[in-house]
This record gives sequence, structure tokens and C-alpha cells, in this order.
Amino acid sequence: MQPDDLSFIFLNAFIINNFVLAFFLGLCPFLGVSAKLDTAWNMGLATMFVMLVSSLCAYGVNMLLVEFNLEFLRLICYIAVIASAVQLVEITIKKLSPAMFRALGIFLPLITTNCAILGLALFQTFKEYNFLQCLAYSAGAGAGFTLALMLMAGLRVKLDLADVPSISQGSAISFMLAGILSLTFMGFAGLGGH
Amino acid sequence: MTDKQAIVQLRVAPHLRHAPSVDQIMRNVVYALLPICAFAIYQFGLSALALILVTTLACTSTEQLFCKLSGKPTTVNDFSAVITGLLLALTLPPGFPLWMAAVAGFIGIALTKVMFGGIGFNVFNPALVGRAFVQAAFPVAITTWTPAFAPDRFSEFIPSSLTLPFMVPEPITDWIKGIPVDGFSGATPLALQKFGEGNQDHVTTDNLDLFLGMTSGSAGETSALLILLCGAYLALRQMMDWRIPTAMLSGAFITAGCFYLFDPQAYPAPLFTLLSGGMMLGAVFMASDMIASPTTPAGVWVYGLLIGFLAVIIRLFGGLPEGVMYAILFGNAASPLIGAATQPRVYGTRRKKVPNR
Amino acid sequence: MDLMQLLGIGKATFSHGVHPPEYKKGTGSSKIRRLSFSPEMILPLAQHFGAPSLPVVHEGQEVVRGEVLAEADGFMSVPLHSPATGVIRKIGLMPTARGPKTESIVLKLHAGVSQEVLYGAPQNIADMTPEALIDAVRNTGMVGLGGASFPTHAKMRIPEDQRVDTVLVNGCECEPYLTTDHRVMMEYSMDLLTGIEVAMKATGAARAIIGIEDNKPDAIEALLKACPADGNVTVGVMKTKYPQGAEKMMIKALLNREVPSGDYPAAVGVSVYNVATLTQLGALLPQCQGLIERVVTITGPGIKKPGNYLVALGTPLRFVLENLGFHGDADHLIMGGPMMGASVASLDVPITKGISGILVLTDEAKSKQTPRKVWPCIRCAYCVRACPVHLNPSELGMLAAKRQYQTMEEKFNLNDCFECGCCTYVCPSAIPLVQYFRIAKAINRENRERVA
Amino acid sequence: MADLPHKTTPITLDTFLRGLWKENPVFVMLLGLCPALAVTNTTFNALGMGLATLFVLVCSSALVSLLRDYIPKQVRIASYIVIIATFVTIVDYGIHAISLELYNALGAFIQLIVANCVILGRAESYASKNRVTKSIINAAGMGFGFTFALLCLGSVREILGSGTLLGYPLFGESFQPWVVMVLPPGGFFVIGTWLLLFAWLKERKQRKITRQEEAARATG
Amino acid sequence: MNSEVHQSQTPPLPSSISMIRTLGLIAMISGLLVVLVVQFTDPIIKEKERLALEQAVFRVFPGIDRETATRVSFLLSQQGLIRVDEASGSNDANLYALYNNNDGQLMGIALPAAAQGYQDVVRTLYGYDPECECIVGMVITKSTDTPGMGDKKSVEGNGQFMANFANLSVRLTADHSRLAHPIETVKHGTKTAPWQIDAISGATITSRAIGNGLNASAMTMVPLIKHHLNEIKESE
Repeated sequence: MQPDDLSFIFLNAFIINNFVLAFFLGLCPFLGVSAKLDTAWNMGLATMFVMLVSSLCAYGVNMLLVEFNLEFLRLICYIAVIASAVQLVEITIKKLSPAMFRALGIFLPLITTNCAILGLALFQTFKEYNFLQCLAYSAGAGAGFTLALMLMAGLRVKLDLADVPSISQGSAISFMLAGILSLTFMGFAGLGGH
Repeated sequence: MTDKQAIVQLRVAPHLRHAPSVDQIMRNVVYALLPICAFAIYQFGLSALALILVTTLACTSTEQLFCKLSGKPTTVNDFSAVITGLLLALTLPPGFPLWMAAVAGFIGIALTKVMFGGIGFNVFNPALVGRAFVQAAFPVAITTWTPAFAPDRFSEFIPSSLTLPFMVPEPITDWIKGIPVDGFSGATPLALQKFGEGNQDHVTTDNLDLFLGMTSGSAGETSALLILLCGAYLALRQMMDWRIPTAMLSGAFITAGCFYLFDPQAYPAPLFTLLSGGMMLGAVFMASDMIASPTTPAGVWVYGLLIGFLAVIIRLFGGLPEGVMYAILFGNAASPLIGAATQPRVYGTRRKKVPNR
Repeated sequence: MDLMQLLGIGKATFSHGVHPPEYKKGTGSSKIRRLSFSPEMILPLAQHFGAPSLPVVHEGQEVVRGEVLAEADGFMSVPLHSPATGVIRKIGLMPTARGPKTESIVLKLHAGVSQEVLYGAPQNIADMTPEALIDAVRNTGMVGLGGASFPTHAKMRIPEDQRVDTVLVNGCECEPYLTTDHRVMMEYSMDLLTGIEVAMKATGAARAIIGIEDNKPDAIEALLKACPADGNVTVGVMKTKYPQGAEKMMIKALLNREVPSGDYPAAVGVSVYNVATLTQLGALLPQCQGLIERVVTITGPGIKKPGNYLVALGTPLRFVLENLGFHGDADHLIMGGPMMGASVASLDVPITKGISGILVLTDEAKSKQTPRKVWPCIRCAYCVRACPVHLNPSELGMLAAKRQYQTMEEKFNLNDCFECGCCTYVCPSAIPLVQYFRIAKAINRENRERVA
Repeated sequence: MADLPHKTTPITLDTFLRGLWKENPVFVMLLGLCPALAVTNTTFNALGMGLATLFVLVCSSALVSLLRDYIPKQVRIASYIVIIATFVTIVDYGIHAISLELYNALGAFIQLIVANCVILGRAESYASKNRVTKSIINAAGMGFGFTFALLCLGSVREILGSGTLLGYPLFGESFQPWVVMVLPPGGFFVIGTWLLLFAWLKERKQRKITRQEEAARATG
Repeated sequence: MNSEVHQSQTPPLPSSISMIRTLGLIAMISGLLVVLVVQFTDPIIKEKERLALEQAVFRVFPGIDRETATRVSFLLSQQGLIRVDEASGSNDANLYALYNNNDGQLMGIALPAAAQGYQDVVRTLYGYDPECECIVGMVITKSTDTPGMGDKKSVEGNGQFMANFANLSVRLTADHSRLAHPIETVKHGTKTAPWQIDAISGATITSRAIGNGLNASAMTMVPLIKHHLNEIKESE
């Protein structure tokens, strides 16, 4: 597989360089919303959706900026675009599907502060991906985020029933779990690299 | 007060108990591992013996240390730490520096077991976490293999074994070249297959040699036959779920078979996949770790198949020649999800109401 | 399927379950003997599931054996008959095997009286309508003798919207040690068939199957011989496995039907009765008699003369045990089978309608069978593969340890557990799972009541 | 929040120290984890990232505090984000101009300072309610606290992971580096271990206090 | 886009004019600041990057430095050879030729290469000598692979590995259409042919990424160079 194949880009963002476990992006929701399986799933879905939308918006904005030689405004534009994209997504979902809004609604504001979204926009710009590649990259990143979140949630639900020693309760145990998960995902390194 | 409690205790039905206790199960796993350890020592000599002793000691003393620190009664006598130690040793290259092996044992127990509350709550296999840690920490040492059946193996250590703590092991390429063993090289069959020269002759190792264990590799993973026999002992005594190894091996076989059928030139034969590397040891003794695998009957199959599939994928397309360890760790991580998705259908639920109603 | 069973191929069974050692050798082959009368009898008014009976006698009143002592209070209740001729000494609170003291009638026997039974007018089953039959059944005071003590007539009245096509007769007796049903089937086959006729007629079922585990070949043979030629009553041979005798398991095994969660067997067109129940019914109903005695297996390493005994209801445990010779103390006494029975802490409790066995374990037997040390769950999944209703006891147990009783009920079908004990039996960590589940159910019930 | 009536309270040492230890953004509030883990594989990078964040934190706090009376409530978050993004862009170009090596090592993570909740949190909960000097001092405390936490992580990871500190070898030639420490899992493990250490210290202190109280109660 | 943020937050407003005014003010301040900084830093950054590239190009050819040679950038593709003027800010060159300062002779050609490594793409720059049809040097321009094993410092510090690139054969077939032997990375200690790269023990993936990058680049570029060699030679 070549580094710019769509499937490789997807896989790369999905498991090889998982946003959470290899780049530490989106750690806040990863630690905060992974206590239950169904919340984790909804959060993952919402993030995936916002990632797709904001990645495409960022792609468009970047095209404009490059056109007018205004690259130095990139960051300011991205952050504004992402904030408004989340708002727009929220409004659209509310209008189109109230049921989905009830399930995802509370997560959307949280996503605004999720650095994985901004990270995605920045990375795709640095890697100079084209439109389709951006699509694959954001889909992979979203799926990878959801996968990590779900695995974490499963483990935490299981450990809810454990006699965890008092000092490792709370965030320390989450970090250790994340570390082991990250160690596990190292096995995927180099996948498709030849 | 205490008297009353005692009576309540006695009242609990059922009044018959059948199962072997946890320590009996663990002890039997240790028994099943002993022949494999013995073969490892026969194959690799003093270094393998020292490796096994060091990891076992590291695991048990870590467990003891943390029990003492937290003021809990000791849990060393349940043999689970011994199993971790033995398994860990069996997955390491025989010439692995002993101090690194001790680190692996410490990390395995401290990170995976003590951290989460001791036996029963280690959501990952401690031996594999220990090994994954040293794989990431000391990538050179853990991929340095030595030939089996060196003539001096019972009187001499492999030089890298005795590396001083925190020091880089000496390169042993020259030492290996000095060993007059015919037909064996330091490279493992998997490495030969993956990094071998040319594209045609991928598999250079005879399947029978692989089956009997006449190759180099990690200390205890070479003999598929011995591992199967020891696994059969446990399975017959119902101290291991035979479904997991079966599912995992079939998952690996099917995946490897598909690729082999697709292009026999580029991909190794499925039988080679099953017999080489840590596949057998992983399937029989690691994936079947009760605590870190799902409990549901369907989940067990899904879990095994997933691990087998991933192991082959990582082997064929990943950066490393061996993927069993990571596949099992991934399986461990996914096991709560698999369990949640495969809860058995409870008798009388989700059924259409009776026909004659 | 029947043919296959006769040939012994593919014997009917359910999935999962356990194979405990049987311990049936000693008592299974010896005939039922009668136990002598105790000088004093204790008769709790609540020997059945449902409202306690209402006493119709007063203290100091003379009663005759077979006379009604208490009447049924509503539909879910049965009358209580006097097990012996004597005088009512007291009506008050007395200890029972279930635990708390309950309202009971204490009967003092007249020494040297012949203990002749009071008969009613004979009834002809063939002439009776189902309604009349159900009334007659109720008058016998019959309840499920297998242990549940559910009033038999209530079981026979099928709800309007349901129809029953099959009567299942439960002769499995899957609990270790117990052999009452085995002996009853051997010795009272004809009474059993009469009882089956009653049940079929009352429920409107066209056929009946007597389910027997294959470890009782002599009983199978005896019943095959006794079955009428019309083929409406057959014998279903089943694999020996615990809890084969649980009615849901038996329905699954013999008919491959599943009773919906929270529903009764009638919902799938089946009505299940214990052989002991139908045998007693077959003997009592034609004579218009009441239930005053039952067969009890009294066994265990702590009993000198183990066997099956016909015991008058109300006989105190102490009298039974002293008569048969016993050593050990009360902590090792179990009423019922070893898998589901409760141990009793007092020797003063009486034998009641639902007690099918008394088991006396000795110290050594107990210590060998019960590992004392409790370990954390190692998720070995033995219990998952043992649970006959396909619950996940391991998960439930861990939830129970963290007091998440609500989750147990909502997500893991806690209420489908019928406490057969398979999970605890196989648990290598010796976790008292069944006990946890009982507590969890009780607490949930309490919480629900508090809300309501 | 506890620090509501700031307008009247005077500037104390606590204004500065609070962020350094008691409300340490990384170890106590678990904010800004992404840069705290992603770029701390060497002490140098950790220092660079810490100082960059400090700069943005102080500047944006100052500007927000200056403009606090002019920004309408409805658009305050948008304004803060734009202000922060401005300073991040400045830092980005600054680092690029100062050291190409550091710029390459930190990569996109410099720009990701925008998404660091520490900064927005300061702007929203402190700078928008306090005078300029006070906001700056508080922000500096937070910034140094963040840098300190990054150094805690970075030094451990570098010492174990490469056997060096700030690039200088500590142990000589034959030291075997623990490569895992500079990899992503090492980041998780090191922060987890620090948290364990702090939890243990806290528990010990708590136990000591309880013991003293008990002793006091016993004697009194 | 600031107005978009503003639109989506339209609960009861005090006065939208004040909001727009504030946002406008902030936008102006930030725009001003950014532009100032960019104006100031841009030339510094450009110069630094140019220096870095130049350093890398000269490092590829041991023994050649700025005193002895001049660098010219080209874009070479199927469409032909285009000279790139870096002063204009364009950076799409894919070929850097070095000419002797004294006689204007072509001394060597530096080419960039990239391939997927352990973590991310490993970028390298390698020197091609058209005379001997071989690679004569290689430097890492970017690698985020495992520090201490696959990063720039440790790979370039590994003398044994770097020796692979002192004379790595990229000979063409007789018809000049493709490489006679593709560049291959083999496990440490098993190099047998001049077109093989002996991998770093423990960092096989990075080694292989370097090899793959070189191979991919050489596969397309070397025949092209052969084709345009005279053009390049005369472009001084």
C-alpha cells in the first residue's frame, strides 16, 4: 500500500496512528465519557460526524486561504469554522432528527473543545491531502476515536466491578489502561507499510 | 454475632460442591507448563533455566511486595503469579538479558494485576503486558534469537543473558557464528519467512521440525506437539476452555488459508502459520486465560476467531514478524465488548408467544 | 421422538446443567416403610404457597384422623387435615423449617387409639366434570409435594385464554440423595395412573408423559408395564442431569417448548405435576380423603437407618431422627435435597407437605464438599455453562458484590433465576452465588414494594 | 466557583502559587493533557511547549482582561478563541523563526495549544473577571504550573527513554534506554505513575491527619 | 466567518451593533498582530529553511560544500525539466543538481524520497551519481519513528547502516527503462548484493521505509534523469 492510498489513509488514522492512543488527541472526552458503553458509543458517533463535517469545511477554507495567500490566518479560521460547524450540526440534527439530538445533543458542545477535531484539520493540511483523502482520513480518525473510546468503556465497565486499590482509583487507572491499550495498538505499527 | 454468621454461612444451598478450587486450577496450569519449561531448558540450556527462575521470582516477589504494602494477606500461594512468571519466560528469547526479564515480570504483575485489584481483575493477560512492555522498551534485545541445541548450553550461559542491570547487552552475532550446529540458525522460522531473501522460497522450515520444536524461537514456543499435549491435559481436566484455542487456531487457519489460496507464492501456508512462532503457546495458554476472556459461550468463539484473524494480519502485513501477542492483547481489550454483545439468550425470553394461545 | 427414547438414543434433555454425584444407592432399592406416630404433632397453617388455612377447631377439641382442622382461605389456599386422632393442645406460634415462627395447630395424640382414617363418600372420577374435579382436588388439601407446595387445584385451573394439551408428570428426582419419587413410582404405579387421569381430565389435556431420568430403569420398566394401552399416557426417558426436574427444564427436554420468562407452563400448553403429588391424589381423591402423610427420604451419612418412610405430616424432626438414629448436630441438617434444600437450625420443626427429604451430613462429608476459602471471580465461565436458564451468573455475582441489584434485574434477567444452585455448585472460587441472587431479589422486591 | 469575589480581594502570593501546585492544570485538573503527553518525550520539547503555552496564556489573559468590559456576554467565547488563536499563531511563527528543530519536533502540537482547555478556562473563569495585573499573575502561575508538569513528565521520559537529560547523556555509553518511555504508551504510564505517587502521598498525609486527630481526641 | 459564530448565538441581544463592533475590533487587533509577526518572521523562516535544505543537499555528497559547488533546483517530470527559482518562494522542486564552481561540471544530483515508516512517513534526501549509476549518500530529512532507534539522529549516527548508501547500485537495464535490480532492504547481517540495504537491527521497519522510499523514487527518477541528463548537465 502506498502512503497516499485511500485505504491506507483510513487504516493509518483508524488503528496504526490512532488519534487518542498515539497522538493523545481528544483525551478529555476519552477519559470523561468512557464510563458507560452507550454514552461512549453515542459520543463516538457524534465525534465521527462532526469530524467529517469539520474536516470538509477545513478543506474548503484551506483552499480559499491558499488561493489568497493567507495561510497565516489558517489557525484562526479553522477554530472559528469548527466552532460554527458544531453549532450548525447541532441545529441541523435538532431539526432533522429530534431522537438523534436527544442521544447526541449533550455531547456536541463537548466536542467543540475536543482537540482531535482541530488536530484532524491541521494534520490533513500538513499532509496536503486532497478532497477524497481528507474524507478517508476523517472517517478513519472518527472510527479510531470511537474504537478507542469503546474499548476503554468496556474495560472500565468491567473494572467497575473490581476491587481496585484506593490509590489507583480514578484517573490513574484510566491512564494505565490507556497505556496498555496504546501498547496493544503498537502491534499495528507498520501495518501495510510495505 | 460471629456464631450467628457461621450458621447463616452453613445454611446456604447448594450443600454439595464439585469444582476444583481456584488454587487447584492454577496449580494444574503450572503442572501443564512444566514439561514445556523442561523442553525449553533441554533446548536452550542454562540460560532458559535462569530465565524461567528469574521471571517466576520477579512475578511472585512483586505480588508479595504489593500485598505487603497494601496490608492484604498474601496471594502468592494461589499460583497465579507463578503462571505469569512461567508464561512470560516461555515467550521471551532464550538469551534475553535476565534483568530485562525481571523488569517484564515486575511490570506484568504491577501494571496489570496489582493496579486493578489482584487476581480476577486483571483485564489483560499479565504475562503478555509484561512482554509487550519489554518489546517496546528493548526492541533489539527481544528480537535477538539464538540457535537451539548449542553444544555448551548446559555449562555456559548465552552471553547476553548475564548483562548487568540497565546495561545494553553485548552483540552476540559473533558468539552465534561460533556455534557448530548444523541446520539451525539464530533466525526464527517466522523471521525467515518474513524477512527472507527473494520472493519465492518463503517458508524454509520443515513443518515436522516446527511441530516437534526443532527450531529456534522463544524459549517455550517451539514445540507445537508438546504445547498441544499439555493443553489437552488441561482441557480434559476442564481447567481450560478448549473452545478458545480451537477458535483462535481456526481463525488463524482460515485467514492464512484465504491468503494462501489467493497467492501461494506471496503468503505462507496455513499449516506453517499454525505451527510457527507463538501461535500455539498463545492459543493454548495465553488467549485461554480465563480472566481476560469473555465468559459467554458465543463470545468465546468470536474472541478466538478475532485473535486468530488479527494475529495473521499483523504477521502478514504488520511491521513485526510476530503478531500473536498483540492480537491476544487486543482480544483482551475487546473482550468486555464481545461479552456485552454476546450475552446468551435467557430461557424463555425474546420468544414469540405460544402457538396455541 | 418417543421411539428414539425407547431405544435409548438421543435421550431428551435441556442444555447446560450439572452432574452431581447421585448418592441414591442405599435408599433407592429399599421399600417404603411407615414411621410410627409421634406423641405430639405440629401443623403449621401455611404449608402451601398462598394464604394460610383458617382453623375450624379450637384448643382442647378432640379430632379424628383425617378430619378437617382448617379450611381454605380463598382460592389460593387449601384445607388442612388431621394426621392423627387426638386432642388440640394449642393453636399458636411455633418454629418452622422456613425460619420465622408461624401460626400452627399442636395436636396431642391419644395413646393406644387405632388411628383409623376418617373416610368420606367415595367419588367416581369418570362421572365428574373438570370443575367438580378441581373442587375435589382442593378438598384433599393437595399441594405440590416436590417442594414448591403450590396448591394443586390452582395449577389445574387453566386460565380462560389458554389451553393445555399435555400433562407432564415429573418423575425425574434430579436432586442427589432423594429417592421418594423413585420408590413411589415403583410401589404405587396404579395410584399414579389414577392421579394422571385426574390431572388430564381437570386440565383437559389429551395426553400425559411421565418423565423419568435414565438412572431409574426399574421405575421406567414398572411404569411402561402399567401404562394403559390407549397410548395417551407414555413414559419419556430423560438424561440424568441436574436440574432435570425443574418444570421449565423438563418442558424444554420433553417437548422442546420454552415457557416465556415470568409466565407459567400453561402458557405453552403444558401442566406439570410431581409423581408424588399425583400418586397421593390418585389414592386420596376416589376416597374423598385428605392429605395427612407423605413419603420422605431420610438419608445421609449421619443417619443410622436411612430409607424412605411414610411420615405423618406434623411429625417433629427430632422424633424422626431419634427413631432412626442419628449423630452430628443440627447444623448439618438439610430439609429437601442437597442442591436446593435449606439447612435447619432447630430440631423442633415439623415435617410439612413440601418436604421430600431429610439429609443429615456429617462433619467430614461437609468439609470435603465445601471449600471454605472464597476467591474473587476468575471468570472461568463454569457457571455460565452450567446455568440451565442461560443466565450469566459470573456477571451477576460481580454486580451483586457491588450491590448493583437494579442492573442485575434490568440487564441480566435476575428474575429468571430459579435458584437451582448449579452455579454455586461448579464455582471454583466458592462464591455463594445463589445466596447473592436471593438477597438481590429480596432487596429488589422490597424496593419495589416501598415505591408502590 | 470559589474565586468569584476577585474584584475586591488583593493580589497575594496564592494568586500565583495556586496554579503551580494546588490547582496544577495537568496533575490536579487533568487539563491540557494532549500536549502534556504528546510532546514530552524530551525535556527540551517539554520546556518549549511549556513556555509557548505560558506565553499564550499570559498574553491572552492580559488581552481578555483588558477588553473584559467591552466584550458582550453572548460573543465572549468566540472572542476569547479568536484572541487565543491569534497568540498561538504568533507563537507558531515565533518558534519557527527561532528554532527549526523545535518547530519540527513539536509539529502541529504548537497550533493545538488553541484547543488547550487551560487557556480558555483561564480566560473564561479568571481573566474576564479580574484586573489586568492580577490576571497576568494568575495566568503566569498556571503557565508555570503547566510547564512544571510537562517537565516532570518530560524529564522522566527522557532520562529513562534515552538516558539523557536535555540532550546530555547521564549514564554513559552502555546504558540501555527504555524506548517505550518515549513512545505513546510511556506517556500514559508516566503520567499514571505520577498520579499514583500523588494519590499515595495524599493518602498518607490524610492518614497522618486522622491519626493526629484521634490522638488529640484521646488526650483531650 | 466571525459573523457566522455571531449568527448562531442569537439569543436576546443588547445590541447587535456593539457585538459586531467588538468582534470587529478583536478581529482587527488579531489580524494586525498576526500580520506584523508574519511580516517580521517570514524572511527569517524562509532563510532558515533554505539553509536547512542546502545543508542537507551538501551533506548527501560528502566532500562537496558551498565553496566547491553551486546548487540549482529543478522540477523533473514526464513533462520535462523545469528550472525552479527558489527566491520566488516556490518549493516544488524535486531535484537538486550540484555544479562545480570552477568548471561548471555536474557533480551530483540530490533527490528527495519518502515512504511510510513505523509511525509516519520517513523523508530522506539521497545523492545520485549519474557516472557510477549509484547512490552515494543519504540523509534523513524527517522521521518521527521511535526515538533512539528510527529517528534522524540514531539512523544517521549508525555508521554501519549509513555505509549502505555510500555505494548503492541503481543501475538501469539496457533499454534505460527501469532499474536492473530494485533496491531491497534485507535483515541485518544478510546483505549480499550491491543493490541491497543491510537493515538496522531492531529498526527494521524504518530501514525498510528508507529503502522503499529510495526504491520508489529511483524507479521513476533515475530513468528520467538518464533521459534528461544532457539537459541537466547544460543547465548550469
